[in-house]
Amino acid sequence: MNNRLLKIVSALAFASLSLLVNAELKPEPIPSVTQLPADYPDSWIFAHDANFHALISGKVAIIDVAADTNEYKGFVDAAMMASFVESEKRSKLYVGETFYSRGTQGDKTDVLSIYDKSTLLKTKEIILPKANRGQMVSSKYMMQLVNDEKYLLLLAFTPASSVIVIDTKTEEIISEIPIPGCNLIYPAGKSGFASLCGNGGLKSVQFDEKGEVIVRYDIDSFFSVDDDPLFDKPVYIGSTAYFMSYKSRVQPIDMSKDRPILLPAWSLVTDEEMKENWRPGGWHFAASDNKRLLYVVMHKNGYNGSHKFGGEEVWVFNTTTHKRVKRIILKNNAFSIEVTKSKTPLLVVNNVSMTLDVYSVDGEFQRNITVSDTAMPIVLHSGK
Amino acid sequence: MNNRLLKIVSALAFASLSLLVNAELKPEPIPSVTQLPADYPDSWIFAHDANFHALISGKVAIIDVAADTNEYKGFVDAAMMASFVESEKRSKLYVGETFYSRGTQGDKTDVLSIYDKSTLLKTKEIILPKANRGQMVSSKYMMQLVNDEKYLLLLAFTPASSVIVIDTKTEEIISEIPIPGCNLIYPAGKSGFASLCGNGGLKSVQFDEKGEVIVRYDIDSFFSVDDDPLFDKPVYIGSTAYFMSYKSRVQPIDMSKDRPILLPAWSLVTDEEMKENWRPGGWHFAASDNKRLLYVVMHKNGYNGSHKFGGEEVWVFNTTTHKRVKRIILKNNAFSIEVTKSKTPLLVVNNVSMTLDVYSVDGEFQRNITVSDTAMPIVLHSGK
Amino acid sequence: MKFLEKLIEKSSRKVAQNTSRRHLLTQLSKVMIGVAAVPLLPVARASEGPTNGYPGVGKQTSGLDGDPGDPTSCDYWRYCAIDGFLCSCCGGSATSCPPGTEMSPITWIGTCLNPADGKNYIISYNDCCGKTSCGRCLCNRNENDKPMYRPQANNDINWCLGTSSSVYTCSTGVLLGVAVDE
Amino acid sequence: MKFLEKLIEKSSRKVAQNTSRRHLLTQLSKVMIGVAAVPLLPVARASEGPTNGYPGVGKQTSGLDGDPGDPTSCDYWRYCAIDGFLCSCCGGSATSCPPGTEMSPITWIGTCLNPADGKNYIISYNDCCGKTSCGRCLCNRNENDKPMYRPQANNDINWCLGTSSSVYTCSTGVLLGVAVDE
Repeated sequence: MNNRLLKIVSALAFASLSLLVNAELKPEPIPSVTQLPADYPDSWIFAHDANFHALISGKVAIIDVAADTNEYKGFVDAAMMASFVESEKRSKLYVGETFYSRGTQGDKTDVLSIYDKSTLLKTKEIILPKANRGQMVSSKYMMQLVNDEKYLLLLAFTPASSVIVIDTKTEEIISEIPIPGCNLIYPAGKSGFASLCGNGGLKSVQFDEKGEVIVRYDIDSFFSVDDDPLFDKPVYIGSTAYFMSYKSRVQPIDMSKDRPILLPAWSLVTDEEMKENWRPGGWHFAASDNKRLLYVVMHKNGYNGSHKFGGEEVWVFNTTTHKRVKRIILKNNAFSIEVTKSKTPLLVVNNVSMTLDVYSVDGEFQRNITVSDTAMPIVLHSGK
Repeated sequence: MNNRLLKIVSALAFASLSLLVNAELKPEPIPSVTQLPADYPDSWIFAHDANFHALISGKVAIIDVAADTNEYKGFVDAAMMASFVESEKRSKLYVGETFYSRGTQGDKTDVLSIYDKSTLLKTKEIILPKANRGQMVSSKYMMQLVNDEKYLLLLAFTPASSVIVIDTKTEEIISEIPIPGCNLIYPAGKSGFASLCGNGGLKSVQFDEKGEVIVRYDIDSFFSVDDDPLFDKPVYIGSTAYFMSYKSRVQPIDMSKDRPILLPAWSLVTDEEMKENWRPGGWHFAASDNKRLLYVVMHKNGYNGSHKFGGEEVWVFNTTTHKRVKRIILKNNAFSIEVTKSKTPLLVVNNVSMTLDVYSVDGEFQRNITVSDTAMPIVLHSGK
Repeated sequence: MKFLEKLIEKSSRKVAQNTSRRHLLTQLSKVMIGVAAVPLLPVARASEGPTNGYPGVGKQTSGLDGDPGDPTSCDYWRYCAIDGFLCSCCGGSATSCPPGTEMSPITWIGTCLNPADGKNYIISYNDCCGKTSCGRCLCNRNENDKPMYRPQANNDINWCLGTSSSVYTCSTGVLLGVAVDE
Repeated sequence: MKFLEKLIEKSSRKVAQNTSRRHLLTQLSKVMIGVAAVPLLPVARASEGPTNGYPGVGKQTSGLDGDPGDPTSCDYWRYCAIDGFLCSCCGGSATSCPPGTEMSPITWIGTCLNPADGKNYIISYNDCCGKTSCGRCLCNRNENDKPMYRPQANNDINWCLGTSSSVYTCSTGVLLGVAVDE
């Protein structure tokens, strides 16, 4: 029976039922709570609303950016400049957050909250005994899973910086690794991470099952923080981290081995574009797709201080040839972007009005999604 | 020396200093925190931002509605559908609020937070042992000071309703008075209160120094909740509470004695206005000034369900003659209003865009004040 | 929940966005402007035509025969006395809470006319509780809403009572049956 | 504090409010509309002229000779690397915290040019802490702002460190002295 026929038949059935028993809508069950699949479809993303207007009440919303209906799947709370990462392997969501016993005052409790992806219920919380979780404008590199999700690394900042190592199986803290003079967490090697340092250098460590450092490398200054700093938000393509500078340099770093390897630098801009001061910028202003392409939000007429204002175009680069392969002129200026890992990847733009514009990767506008009326969804995480 | 001359002289002094020592701006002290006077000027009001977009992060802002500069004086937090009242006598601010140990989850703590008006620092909190504070869209009648501010009365609702009595001198809870079938707190008599009841009646009690009920009156149903309910937000002029109904009746109740006395009802509208369905409405949609005038937000074409949408005009009534003496056509529709107790009273309108429009009581627009970019300042309290 | 509230509608907000944006783009070179939140408090909704939901929110249907309209629109017939964020926009539905929240067991009741069959139905506006405000599709309608002294017919009370957390997230409109007094 | 952020400006927002309001009032009978928050994220502020502060916020002066501009405007010279709500709009001033908050003892440092005397001054962007976000005059400028791996020159870090609460309320710009390297 085709669909149309089915509709007619059921309409007739309904009509006759109506005649017979004066059909009414049926009472509905209370309570009723929706659940999600344990494995999320690959068009779902996580939109982290940092909520500057009420920092103690941030959230991470789960959104199907490919959907025209039921696009909003749910959310978890994420308080006070929280950090967030999804676990694919354990079907969990991790939120690093901070609470006070009286909202904004009283006793402080820093926790890693762990949620089940299907129920979005908290299954466990790990209290950070030193209450030293780093609070920054939310960044992906404040919290990372490494070694096939065996360890969760969480940034501490007091302003002394360190990395807290949590075993994802036992859900216990196993160590804390100081990273003096350096900051943020870039996965590196089999079981370790690298951090960028204030002198323009890089530190990297590998740790063992007790979270103790077994390998350490310090790479001397390789860029000028004063003249042309690397943004602290690289894009990983495979195990290569593509760092970009304020003035459009690309510094790829091979993070596959214990010792990070600086790969040859290249530029996002031609000489002419350089003269027009085309520059990258925004918050999480760059992303990659499943074809190893690099997507970067660019703005014209850049200047000292323009690096966090977003941009009017997304440029797409082949990371092997270093050629720009696409230039997407946006409907609304971008602040942060992400590309889904789906078969038909979608480019998701957190625009400067703080709603989401969804495009095909060829730049064709698909739809706009509001995360909430006052949301500031400045970090977008594609599903894994 | 007149002002102008002074300015010229100091400008010259500065210029010569500049020539001599290459004058520079001087280093400024750290830390520095502003304080407020213990007695607030009478043009200051309290704007309660219920913050529906993040209920756990509401606030009460202190605003000088007569000022064109430095109009925002500070704020206190007010979490989760808080209640608020100012104490003139003790120079304190009281906030009834609710916290969870993990923001939105965990252990619940209901408190009365007490702030010093000068420092806006919390001087004490009283924990409500039953954690039964009523949570409603914030209303002035969830918390009141009575008996010359000797007692603070705080509404509990579970949904069983009761009134918690707190001694403002000892800052301790002394009793809890059940008000079954009734709700809200309307000061009545020397040391008591009245509540409206679901049957259209009124209950009133007087209590002693132990908070024990010594006088109780139950007034039978005197209006139809189904056909034309009284709004639960009357305006007090002296000790008379002016209740208004959805369909524009005014029911004054003399609350000066132990036993509330129903005074003759009258109407806000003429027969013609009634036909046009002019009705009162909004949230705290009515106020009074120091001339015993009653200000009411009115809307045309009212209907079943229009009573909380605010209105396009404010009508001002002489409460003795029952005549309308002014009709103020607003720049922006009003949701809530207040009139300052200052010598030159000002009409403050929380407009439907959720910013404050300030008018003279003759309806001349003075200024617009933003409470915050996302604020919903739905309750305005004039200073006492 | 049921705080009195602002209505945000797709059609009108879109107008606002487009208007202000275009206007400003011509006025302020290089300055991008967007309208993050355009609250609406209709004084008299009666005179309006049907609305089209909220901007940036996909339309839905309940999937039930005889249940017309869009559960993500404030004009959906079941919402005649609702006050709060619509759970249908928040990961739940008109009758179900978003994942990770808890549905309040007690609540207030409205009576709404289903335009499909002309019957009045009893609607239970159960709140969903335990996460922060959803923030999408804030909707307030007050048909037969009574003041707080008649709680069971009032939408200003936080009905996250009897739940493990009293923090309000969003509101549903669950059908209990046909109203008998009609 | 120093989250990257949106700039809201009086002039532009006023335009937006008036435009959208007028437009809508003619389009949607009986529906009032207002613009509660119009965020701005300028892509290139350099090309703009002077701004005029935020809508619904009164202008101020610092009262100091040789300290030009409006401390409630994002364009005030001291704010060249600020990120957050301006304490001058929140009950404090450009150099003082609002009542009931606590000024962070450590923070990040910027260097800003005073147009009155042509000197570069060292500005300390001390955060005020212990109450919720002020929510007025959100301002972000990033002159010489460096990434988070150089914290002392970064405005994305919550500098409510060493205070009894780490909850961020608003930001000041306190003058420490003339920059020597100019």
